[in-house]
Amino acid sequence: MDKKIYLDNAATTPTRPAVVEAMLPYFTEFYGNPSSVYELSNVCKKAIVNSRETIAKSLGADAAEIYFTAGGSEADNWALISTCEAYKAKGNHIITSKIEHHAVLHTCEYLEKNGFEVTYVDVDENGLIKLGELEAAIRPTTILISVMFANNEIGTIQPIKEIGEIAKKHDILFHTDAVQAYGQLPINVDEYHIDMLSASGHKLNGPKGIGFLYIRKGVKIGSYIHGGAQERHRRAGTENVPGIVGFGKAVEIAMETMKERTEKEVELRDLLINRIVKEIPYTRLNGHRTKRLPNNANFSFQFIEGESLLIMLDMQGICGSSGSACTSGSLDPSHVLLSIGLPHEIAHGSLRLTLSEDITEEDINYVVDRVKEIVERLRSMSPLYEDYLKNNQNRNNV
Amino acid sequence: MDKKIYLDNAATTPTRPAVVEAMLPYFTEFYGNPSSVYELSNVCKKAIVNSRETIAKSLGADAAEIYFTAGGSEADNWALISTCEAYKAKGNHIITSKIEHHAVLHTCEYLEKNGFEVTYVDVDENGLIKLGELEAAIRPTTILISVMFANNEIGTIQPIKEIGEIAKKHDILFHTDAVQAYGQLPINVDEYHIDMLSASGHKLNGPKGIGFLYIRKGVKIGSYIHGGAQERHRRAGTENVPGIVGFGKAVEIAMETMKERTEKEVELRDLLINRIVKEIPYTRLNGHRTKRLPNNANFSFQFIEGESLLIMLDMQGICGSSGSACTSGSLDPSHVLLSIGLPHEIAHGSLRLTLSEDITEEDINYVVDRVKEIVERLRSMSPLYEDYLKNNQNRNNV
Amino acid sequence: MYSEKVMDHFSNPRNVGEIENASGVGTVGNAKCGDIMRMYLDIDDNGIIQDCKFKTFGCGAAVATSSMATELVKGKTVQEALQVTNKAVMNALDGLPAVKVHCSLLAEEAIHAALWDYAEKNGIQIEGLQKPKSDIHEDEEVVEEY
Ligand SMILES: Cc1ncc(COP(=O)(O)O)c(C=O)c1O
Ligand SMILES: Cc1ncc(COP(=O)(O)O)c(C=O)c1O
Ligand code: FES
Ligand code: FES
Repeated sequence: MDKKIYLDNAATTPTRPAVVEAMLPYFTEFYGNPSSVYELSNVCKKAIVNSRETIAKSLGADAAEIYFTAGGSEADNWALISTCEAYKAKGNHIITSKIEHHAVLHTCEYLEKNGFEVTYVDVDENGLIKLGELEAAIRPTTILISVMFANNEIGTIQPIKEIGEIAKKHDILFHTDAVQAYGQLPINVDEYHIDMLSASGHKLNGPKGIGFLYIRKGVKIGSYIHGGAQERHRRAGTENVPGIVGFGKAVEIAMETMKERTEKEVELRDLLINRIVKEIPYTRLNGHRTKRLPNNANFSFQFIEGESLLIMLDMQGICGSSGSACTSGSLDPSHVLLSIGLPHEIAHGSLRLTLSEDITEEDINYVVDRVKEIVERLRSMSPLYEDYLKNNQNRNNV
Repeated sequence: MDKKIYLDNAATTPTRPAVVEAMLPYFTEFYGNPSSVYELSNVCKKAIVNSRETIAKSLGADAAEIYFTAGGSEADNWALISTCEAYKAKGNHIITSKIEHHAVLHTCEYLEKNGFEVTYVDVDENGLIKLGELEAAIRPTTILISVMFANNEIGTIQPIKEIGEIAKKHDILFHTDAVQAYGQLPINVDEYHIDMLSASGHKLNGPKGIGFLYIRKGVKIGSYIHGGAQERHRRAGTENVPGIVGFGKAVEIAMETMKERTEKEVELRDLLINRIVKEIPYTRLNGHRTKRLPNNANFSFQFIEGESLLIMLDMQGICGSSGSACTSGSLDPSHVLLSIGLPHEIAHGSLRLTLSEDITEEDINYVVDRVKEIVERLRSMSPLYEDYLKNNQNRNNV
Repeated sequence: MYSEKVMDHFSNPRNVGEIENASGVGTVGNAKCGDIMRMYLDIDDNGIIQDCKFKTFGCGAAVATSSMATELVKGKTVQEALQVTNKAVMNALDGLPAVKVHCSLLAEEAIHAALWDYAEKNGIQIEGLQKPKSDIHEDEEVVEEY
């Protein structure tokens, strides 16, 4: 199979050649430990400063508010756990949504085991958080609201500004997991009243193993990784200089190209959505029709199971993902799909396709044609479809 | 300045070209998320399995006992904090040494703030832990002993086997920070009774931002980074595939070359030590004379201050480091040098030179000559030296 | 992730479909991941399985084990078919990833369910066959990968 259409950019992205190029000298030539005194390290120090500034600028933040981490998960853990530790004198309650990434949800579960209380606010059938429920959940002991900027599975974009305003009104810290949104949507931490924000390099064509947490000046959280004095004493560990440089470069390019890139993606995404929903019966689009990430499409096909669908797509050179229990390792279907109200067996037949700027109209048409064939084939093998047809026939015969 | 003699390999090392080579395809070609279903990800999955096996083999461990982290600091934090959490029903006491890396010491301080008790065992004038004191510190509530394999500043190698035996005898978990030792000394986790071991890629010519924690089967610690199901549910976050691949390659080479490389380093290290101690007056070697890392030399030059020394060395193309307060960011001289009994003003004038296989005898002789000149020059500028000479003269005149 | 044999049976599943007026039909579900398998048997007067077809709603492993199971029971006697365990199916497929072992139970149970249906329809008892559960779940150990 020579054709390869990579439609799993929400899982991870290829690192841009220009990013790798930017990183390379920092492996073998400018390898110094940035904490050292000699000249060799100054180059590294400066490179880190540059990346930090590029990133800060992209968010309307100050360079001193960006702290590099090993990825989005660490940033989420840090924001939640260290906030709880730092503000526990004020209260022990945090609010989040039911459709957060596991890096937030499992951290919340950990916090619950350690004496904190968590309210998981519902979302509607499009995956939008219920703002009224969110505000009603606020208690005098609430110290943190954490709601993701955009969802990794169904792509729904949350009303971040409104959430930020609620948080501000009640004087509660607001963290957002922007791992999916960063690089796809314009974000301004002041405009949205964001106090902390997580991001990850490999989701925007940067390297894996690098991320950051934005921490607004004045937020008094401690370290999560204790040790050396790196990152203004807030995150220990020898700096991943090539990773930081690559992340900076990726952000620079992502910001420059955002408008053009996402406009093209939206167009092709809509072609994909329209064709699939129209041409394949018993299919639904998951997530909000318009308030969704430019590159995200997520469907449920009744009567079939996602893993089988993925493998068959792979045989046709198409890479996608699914919220099916069979692909999750945990044997539960996606909590996100269940939260927007899908029954188990429909959540099973879900397919997420996430585009990149490299995808063409031809690719999309090829993909739709293949999906159609495969869904048909899998339905012809499905006992659920058989039952459905029989029941329907009976009904028609009555 | 064209000459460059890099003698700060304990701070970090250049990434080997062969390591970069091994990593490259995983940025742009095999970029898939290892958790995905399609074929593209299988390559990544397999690459991770390979690295894990290489590393496991190097320690006499099982592949399932190796968990990748973002570096040595994260591994240390994980080992200490999660052990305390998991075993707190058994007790709240841990034992460590006074000369651990900050990744251990500051984590211990964090634990002390959270209800745990820590005994910091003394070391002797060579930096060797006092085994009697260690065993005497054991209480019924002791759940963990954490002692570094070899010290990052003075290079002293601890009696790890003996410590492991003490831990085993008392049924206490034993963690060792082997960030400096790994790749320089043969380590077998069974022989040394090690239950957990931390290591970091960039100390052995691997990439920065990757490390691992060895966790013996049966040690029931939870995650430190909560979230996705990566690393057998124990360490969340999309795997840093290029980092893991590079680390594996670096370990492979380090193990193959260990004997030859370290024999050469020991020889040149000893030349360095012998010449410096003999040719520069008022100088002492810090750390044990023989029980020390093959590549480590650490001196104190009376009457001078380390940062000045480092800058002057840098002007001659020599990269080294110091335990001087002026280079530490914290304005305290190295806790390690104080722990082996150096007075503040002598700790100030310390110089650590850590070799690599690329260093030649010519380099060493060049370095010694430059150090001699610079120490002389700085002493001629030092009021302490002036006082000393005057006092001595007075004494001689009496 | 899957062996070549699994991929072969997944991409070209044998004996997919229905049998009209089958001698026995069994449908089982796996409570663990919500998947469903249906097996049709055509059994002649001598108790020999002449034909076998399946439909499956499940992962790659579930499809491949169904396909392999139909191959294995075809031409066998009812008694012999009882020996087609999930382990036998897995072996015939050159193994399954640890997280997919439970899928192979669907195949075994579906055969049993179809045989039970056949026995009930014909008022006979098959030695060694127990009434199948409609939901499969077993206390399998979480086998560690890597
Ligand atoms: C002994 C020791 N432990 C831990 C660390 C921390 O490792 P890293 O900087 O890779 O997090 C280092 C080096 O900085 C070290 O020398
Ligand atoms: C919304 C969201 N949050 C957090 C993460 C975790 O990021 P990482 O895997 O880089 O740690 C991801 C991706 O995996 C994500 O999509
Ligand atoms: S049938 Fe669901 S995991 Fe195999
Ligand atoms: S004299 Fe300047 S930091 Fe010590």
